[in-house]
Amino acid sequence: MADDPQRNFRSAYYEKVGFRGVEEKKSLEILLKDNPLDLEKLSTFSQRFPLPSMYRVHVWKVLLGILPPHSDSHSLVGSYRKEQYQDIMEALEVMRFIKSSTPSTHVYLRMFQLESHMLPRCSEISPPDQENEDFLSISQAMEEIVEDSVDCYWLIKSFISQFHTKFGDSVPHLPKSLEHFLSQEEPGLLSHLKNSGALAQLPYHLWFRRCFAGVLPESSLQRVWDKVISGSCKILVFVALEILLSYKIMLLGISRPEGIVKFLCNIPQENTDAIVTKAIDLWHKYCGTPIHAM
Amino acid sequence: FLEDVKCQAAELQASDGRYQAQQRITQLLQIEILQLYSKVEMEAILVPDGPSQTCTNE
Amino acid sequence: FLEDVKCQAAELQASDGRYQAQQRITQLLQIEILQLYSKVEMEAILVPDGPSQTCTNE
Repeated sequence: MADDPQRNFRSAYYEKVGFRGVEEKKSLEILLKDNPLDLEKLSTFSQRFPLPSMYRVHVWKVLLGILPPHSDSHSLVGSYRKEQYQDIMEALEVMRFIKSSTPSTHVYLRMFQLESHMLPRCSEISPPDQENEDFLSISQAMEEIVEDSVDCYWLIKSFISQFHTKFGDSVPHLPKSLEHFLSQEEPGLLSHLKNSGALAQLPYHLWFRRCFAGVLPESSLQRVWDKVISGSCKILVFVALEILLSYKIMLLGISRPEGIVKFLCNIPQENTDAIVTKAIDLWHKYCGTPIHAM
Repeated sequence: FLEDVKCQAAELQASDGRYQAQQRITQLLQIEILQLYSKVEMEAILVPDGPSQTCTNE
Repeated sequence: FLEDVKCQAAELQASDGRYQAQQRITQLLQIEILQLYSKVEMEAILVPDGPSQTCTNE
């Protein structure tokens, strides 16, 4: 490993001439050869750069603690994780909470409920509440990113748990933060949202509780989740901000708050990659390029 | 050695997680069994001559 | 540190043992549940209008 932790990161020069992808992949490969893995460096890397898709699941698993920093333990710990998954699944089948036709997202929900002591008794089964809907939505998105079902369940569970633990206190403040940055970037749009009464009704839930699951297609979403998993929930504010900025003209043309909300809940799926790229740039602009994970 | 200790600590934690899930499963299975027994017994009352003697494992 | 390593290795083994034991319990309980379910269902056929809809937990 290089003495200077920053040495492996692309220089401003490379950034300008566009060597990005290759340089980044090499830097990450060097980081992944460390044993034990340096979690702080891995976090910093994913805060700064998009993770190459071939390493994404592995890095997420390490950052979320599904795999320990010691590579020597990966196969043993991985086998424990798999057994735990299979045990829970089997028990749920025997107790008839799930059957072969149950959609996998619902299977994951029941598994999560079993583990967190929230599995309803059979007489109390009711339609999924808001929290369950959030879980299902995140599961659905994770399933599109992660192929292996054991990995998928562990990532959903750890992502949600980490998000609550780390950011539970910050989430209620994110709408205010969005308002603040919108006033900096586009005060006219902010006034319009305020005057029309839409500001209070924006789909904060989809943005800040579901982390854009179901809003952005997974190719864009995974780049946002790279940042969330490596330690920033602030990125969510900038993605929301960039959505507002990107559809400014459209939004200014809608006067009824319900119309605005309806549009934002179903944004066009075409240029979401560009939105995420701009959101990350804005986030770096306001919060600085992270040296350490935020 | 310090690294070995840390390494094993992570393995121990994962192993414990697996045990705790199994423990939780056992609890739920026991509750389920109790419920099923009471169901079987209730039916045994309704169909006294049916084949529904509950199995008490005794 | 050497002692720590040894100590943790023993703990890991213990954790594993606990897990295996719990797993055997789970297996037995699961068999019991499957038997109870089939009993309940058989009775449900005998008493079609009774209170014996099997609980599917869904």
